[in-house]
Amino acid sequence: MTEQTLFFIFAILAGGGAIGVVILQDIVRMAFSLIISLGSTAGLFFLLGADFVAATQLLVYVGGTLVLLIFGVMLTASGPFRRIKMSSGETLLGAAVGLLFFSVIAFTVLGVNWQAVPSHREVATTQSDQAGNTSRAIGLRLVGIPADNEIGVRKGGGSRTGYLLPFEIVSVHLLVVLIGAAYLARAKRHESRDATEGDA
Amino acid sequence: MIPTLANTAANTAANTAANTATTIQSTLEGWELSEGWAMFLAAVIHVSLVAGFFGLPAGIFIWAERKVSGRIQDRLGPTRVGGKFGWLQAIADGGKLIQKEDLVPAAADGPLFRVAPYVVVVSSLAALMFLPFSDGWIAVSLDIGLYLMLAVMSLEVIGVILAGYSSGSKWALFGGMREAAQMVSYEIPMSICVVIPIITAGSLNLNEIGAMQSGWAANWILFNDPFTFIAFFIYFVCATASCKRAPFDLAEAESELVAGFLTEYSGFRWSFFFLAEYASMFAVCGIAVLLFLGGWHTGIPGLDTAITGLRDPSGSWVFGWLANLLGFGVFFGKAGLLVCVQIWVRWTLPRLRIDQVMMTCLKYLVPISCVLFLGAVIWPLALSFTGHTTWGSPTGNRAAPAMRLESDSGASVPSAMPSRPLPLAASNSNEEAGR
Amino acid sequence: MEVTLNHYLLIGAVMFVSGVVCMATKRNGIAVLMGVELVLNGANINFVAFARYTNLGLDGQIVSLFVIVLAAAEAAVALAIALNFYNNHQTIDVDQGDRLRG
Amino acid sequence: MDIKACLLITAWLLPLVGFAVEVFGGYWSHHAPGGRFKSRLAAYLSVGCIGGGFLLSLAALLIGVSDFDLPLLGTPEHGSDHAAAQFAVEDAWHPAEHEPHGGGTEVKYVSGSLYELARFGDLRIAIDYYIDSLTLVMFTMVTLIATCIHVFAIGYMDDERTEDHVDHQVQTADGSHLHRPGRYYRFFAYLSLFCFSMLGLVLAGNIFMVFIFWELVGICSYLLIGFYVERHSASTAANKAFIVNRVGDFGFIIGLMILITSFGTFNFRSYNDRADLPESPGLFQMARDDHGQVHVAETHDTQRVITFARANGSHTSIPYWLLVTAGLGIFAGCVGKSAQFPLQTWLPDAMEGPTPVSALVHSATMVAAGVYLAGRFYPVFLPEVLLTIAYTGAITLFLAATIAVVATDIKRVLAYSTISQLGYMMLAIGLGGWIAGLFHLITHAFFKSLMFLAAGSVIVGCHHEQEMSRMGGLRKKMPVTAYTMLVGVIAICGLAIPLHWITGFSGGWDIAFSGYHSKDAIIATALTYANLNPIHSLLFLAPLITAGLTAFYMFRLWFYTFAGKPRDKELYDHCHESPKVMTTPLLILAFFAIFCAIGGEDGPLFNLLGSAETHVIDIFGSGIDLPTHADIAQYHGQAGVLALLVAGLGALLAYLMYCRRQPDPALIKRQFAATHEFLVAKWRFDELYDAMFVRPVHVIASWFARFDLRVLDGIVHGIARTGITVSAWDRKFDEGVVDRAIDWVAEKTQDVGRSLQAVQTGRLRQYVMFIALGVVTLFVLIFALFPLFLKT
Repeated sequence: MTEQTLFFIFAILAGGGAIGVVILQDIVRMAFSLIISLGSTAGLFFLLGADFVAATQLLVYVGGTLVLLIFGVMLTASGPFRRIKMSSGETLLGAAVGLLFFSVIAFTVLGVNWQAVPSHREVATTQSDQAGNTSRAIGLRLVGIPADNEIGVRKGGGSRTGYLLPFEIVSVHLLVVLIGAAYLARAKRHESRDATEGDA
Repeated sequence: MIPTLANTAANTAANTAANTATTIQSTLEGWELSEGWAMFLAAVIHVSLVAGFFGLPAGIFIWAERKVSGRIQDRLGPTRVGGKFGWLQAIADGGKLIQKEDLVPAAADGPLFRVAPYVVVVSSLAALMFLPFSDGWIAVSLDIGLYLMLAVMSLEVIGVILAGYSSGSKWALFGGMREAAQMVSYEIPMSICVVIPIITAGSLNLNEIGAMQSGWAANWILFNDPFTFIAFFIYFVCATASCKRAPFDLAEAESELVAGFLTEYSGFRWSFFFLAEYASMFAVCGIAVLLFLGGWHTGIPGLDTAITGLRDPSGSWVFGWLANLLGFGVFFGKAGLLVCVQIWVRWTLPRLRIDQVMMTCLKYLVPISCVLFLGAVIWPLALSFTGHTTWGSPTGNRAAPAMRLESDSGASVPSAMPSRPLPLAASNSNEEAGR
Repeated sequence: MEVTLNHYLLIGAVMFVSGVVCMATKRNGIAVLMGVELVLNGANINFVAFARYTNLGLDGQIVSLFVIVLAAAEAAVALAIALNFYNNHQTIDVDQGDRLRG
Repeated sequence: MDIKACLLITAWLLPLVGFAVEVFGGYWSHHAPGGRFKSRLAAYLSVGCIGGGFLLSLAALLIGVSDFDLPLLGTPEHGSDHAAAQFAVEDAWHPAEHEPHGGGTEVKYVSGSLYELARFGDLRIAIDYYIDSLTLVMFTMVTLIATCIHVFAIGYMDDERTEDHVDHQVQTADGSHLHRPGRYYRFFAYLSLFCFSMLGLVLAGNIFMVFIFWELVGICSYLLIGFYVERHSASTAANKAFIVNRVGDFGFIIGLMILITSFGTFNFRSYNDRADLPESPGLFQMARDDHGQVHVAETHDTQRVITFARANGSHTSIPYWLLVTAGLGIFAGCVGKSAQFPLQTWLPDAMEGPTPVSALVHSATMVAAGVYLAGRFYPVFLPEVLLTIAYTGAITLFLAATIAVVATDIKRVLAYSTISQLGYMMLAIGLGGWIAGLFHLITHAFFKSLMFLAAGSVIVGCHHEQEMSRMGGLRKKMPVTAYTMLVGVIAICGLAIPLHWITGFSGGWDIAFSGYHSKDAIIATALTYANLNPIHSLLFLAPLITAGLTAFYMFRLWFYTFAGKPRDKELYDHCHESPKVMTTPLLILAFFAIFCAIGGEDGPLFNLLGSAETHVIDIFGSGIDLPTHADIAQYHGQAGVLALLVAGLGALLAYLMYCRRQPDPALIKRQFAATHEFLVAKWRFDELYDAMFVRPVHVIASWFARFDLRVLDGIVHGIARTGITVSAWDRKFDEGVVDRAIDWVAEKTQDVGRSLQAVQTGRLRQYVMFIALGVVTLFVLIFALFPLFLKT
């Protein structure tokens, strides 16, 4: 009962926020709508027992990425560019395509019999897993030690190497992005002057 | 496996973590309420308790700020309201602000302008949900409590930015932009500094970390190694900056931006921002106390033992509550001291320029915190080469409790799984076991 | 009514499609960026839902973590590009950036 | 590793270090403090290296004396034996030397390997060392003399220490003298390399290494003789020295190859300083057994063979004539290096190098190398070879002495005297007087380097005037040079006051310089040999007569230069004594020229060398009897008297002719004009070789040149022209076919691109829309239409 209630609250907020992003014309309101959507997504993650992912979603996505995004909005959306109108034909076309696309995905989702797939909830064995305390398990999974239910399920199958290499690649990638973004965004407007002050 | 008293306390606390709630909920269920209603009522109780903790410190610190600033400026500060020392000044302020007209400027983006204070207040209120005020006194106990707390606190900035942007004023806009840049930058060294005691403790659970630092004050993580010691100060600087406190209060710099993002706000909405500011001051100082300063422990083993001795399960639950209340007193005292330091700093140091603020972060704090992080990782390894596992002999238990991964088939837990994340913690517990 | 996998997948689909439509209709560069974020989040919901309701296990959560981190990186770079675009064109309207058209 | 080996290897490598530093770092000595003049650092470095080498060698020598238990002085009994031998010639003067014919003595040596370069099957190419008392003595001698010469060169080459050196002997096209940067450091680098090569040759433990350093010595002499490369005479002389040496080295290589193929090893003797290497017998041990016996056998086809045991114990054989050939080949190398007849022509021309180089080449290194090698390979030489060596030596010594009589260039006189003395050494080795030959090598090295340095001092003093006819009376101007030179002259002539002979005082030593003892030993050997083999008595007469000639021309040189009145007043006035840095080496060398052979055949030097002697027994049926030590002792006194008399006569004649002018040399010159001219023309050897070899080579070369120009060049040009023609056709094909095909493809690609460019609107949103539509379309196709097709 509680779960359903919470799910519907978060689902409506997430879906409504997403649709709000599409419908709203004011860029800052779109951003706020996006915040609602993504924040509610974090709530959905909590419901799904993925507390670490949810916290990361809040910390990185909502607290970091979206702040950055709004920051970008503030830097660029001064005056006349705050609203960029679309022609109504475009709106109609977009709506049509969107509906078409959604119907395709929905058709696929509903067309598959998911009951045939063994559920995590049915095979989950550890208490912490059930309670949604997955941080340690995720950490162990990253280094390749299976600490969750999959011991019983995927015996002998699948890789047991963990995600250390992807982890390292991502960290290097982040460094590259850091340098690259700083380079791209450095002040170039006044080429005559020394471009020293950074934007972000 | 975990024989000492302190550790048992930590264990029970962490185990029942979610479980302060479970207690209330089960109590309610004992009153023959249905499960859903019990949960709902428990949630309501929690929220109102947290709201109490949200409002109480804020009120006290607002008063404290006035008094401290008055004394620093050779004034008396409030003296009339509520007795000799102006005890009720905060309530008087609140009453005044509620009575004011709710103004929305014509140029402002109405809905966003209205919603912005709530975002700020909700995020700082929600942050307190993950803060243990005493052993086990925590609304939501999670293994990733600290992480989630930082995540929620980082949402506060969105409200500030929205407020600045939607006001339709250039002062507010500048304030909001400064806030955004400052927040995004200072989160980095702050997070790294927070990770350093986590490395030492081997847990993200704030309750566990707090419970680990029992024993003498030398056992506080602050004194664990030189890196944590420095990390505390770096963290405190970053925390001050993230609360927009002077000398980092560029977002509301009165001398430059009128009042920054607060320019167009008045009345109750304005007071919300201040409520949130003082609450988040308390929150960051609470984190500092839990991570570095021994949480609710006094730092004197005998005193702590006496307090925890009240928890004897055979005794009345009243004693348990009393123990927690005493713990809360200690915790609040430490956090309050830190808040007072922030106030003291505010009224004695001049404001920095925005470029100086950014430079302080990116050129000094980030590299220093990275070096500290590295050092904190290497420290136990270096110590293990010398044959010692800790510096000196700690009198408490800083070990993380073992992984609680009960499995139906006991054999399925791989033996390679480390029961302790750090050699420091592991041998420490052996030492404890030997006593 | 039991909350099933389908519910989560449909929410994910809503977010995904919203993102695509947002990318396809918005002329503001930053709005396009928001669309990308929506698309990624829709995918993320699917990952985590599959992790819960199928035997994907923790792998699903880990993949979604990677997605979040990479999305942050992508946002940083894309924002830098958008700012550069704004600096060069004095507008954020992506339709103005057609200098390389055939 | 043996301590001696360590010391000697260090002493050997030190000059290489000096060379490397100077070659790679010498350029920067230009910029040394002092400005106009370059630093003397290079010289000090070289002197330090070779001086250090000398100290190490000396230490090794002393250690070797105690290690090998060498007799430095004759024992008291030995001394009395010697005295007795003078009167009772029937007795042996050295009882221990009786044994070799019977029991044989073990050769005391240290041999080991330093570094293995390569291994081909059983054949091992390595840097080996072989140390016996000969090596030790040679090392000490070479390093000592080289040190003196280095020090002398500091003074002699001082005028090279400038950026603007004027060579007065070279005329440039515009008639002025040549100006060039000084080559001070280069000179010392070459000297160091020279010393390194010579020491390596002496230290070598296998013939491969000998050959390498042999050639290195050759190239160093080439570099140093041609040091004044701008002078035509110098560069020609360097070429000549090098090419003439090649002739000898050709024989050397042949000998080397025969030895390798027959014996299968490079080593002299088995290693005894390397436990980890198998102890396989070396060349010398195979060629002769422990008793010095060569085993000659007859095969069924009546071919004479020499049998020996190989490393694995199996007995094998080598044809007799082949070993003779090998010996002759190696001796050919020695002939080239030591300037023996008929390859003696390069040595006088080599005087074109700076005088210190001449001193080094003529005393301690280059020419000594040939004699040393002949001595080293003594066990391999069969009687026929030894006879060849003896005759070659005899011819050379006489020939060179006659030319020296008429030479007027001070350095050339010394050069011919060197050739002559080398002939003495070769003669001694060929006659079986191994110790006598090497004894003379050592003593000669000292007094000849002394004389060359003295001559160098004279040349510097007279401002690079070398013609004796313009000198005279220089004794007063440069006394140190004059009297040290006189010491050398007396030493080479073999003049002495034979005390015991005059007074009959037994046991006393003669008052004599080193040359007396060594030459005495050679002539005694020759006399003995002539008595044993009367058919070869020429081999005694030639050295005896030449002893007189030697005394004559050496004193002629001294009287010409230092005595009498100055012939050229201006030269005399400007003449001066050399600085201390040049006279000090003279004094040191004079000391050694006097005392190095002290005690004669009882003295330490002779004994030291004697302990390295390989005992050789004449082969039955060869028709030659090699003299034994006992035989020689029998004729020793007789030979000494003869030699001293002849030398005294020569000296007296020189005094009469060049001091008293009675008879007047000019008169004699006029009377024997034809002979004089023949001698001045050096027996017309240069003309002979020119006619025999050089001109035919030129003619044949011109034929080949014509062939090259006409035929080979024609073929090459024809190929080139064909190539050009083919290329022209190819170009037409490329332009007409290939290029047009490529152009066509490019045009079409451009057309297609132009027609497709409309699709590229540059509108981001349109692209996204396309993607979305595309996905939907694909989906519809796959899930809606595709099943329909499947059904139909």
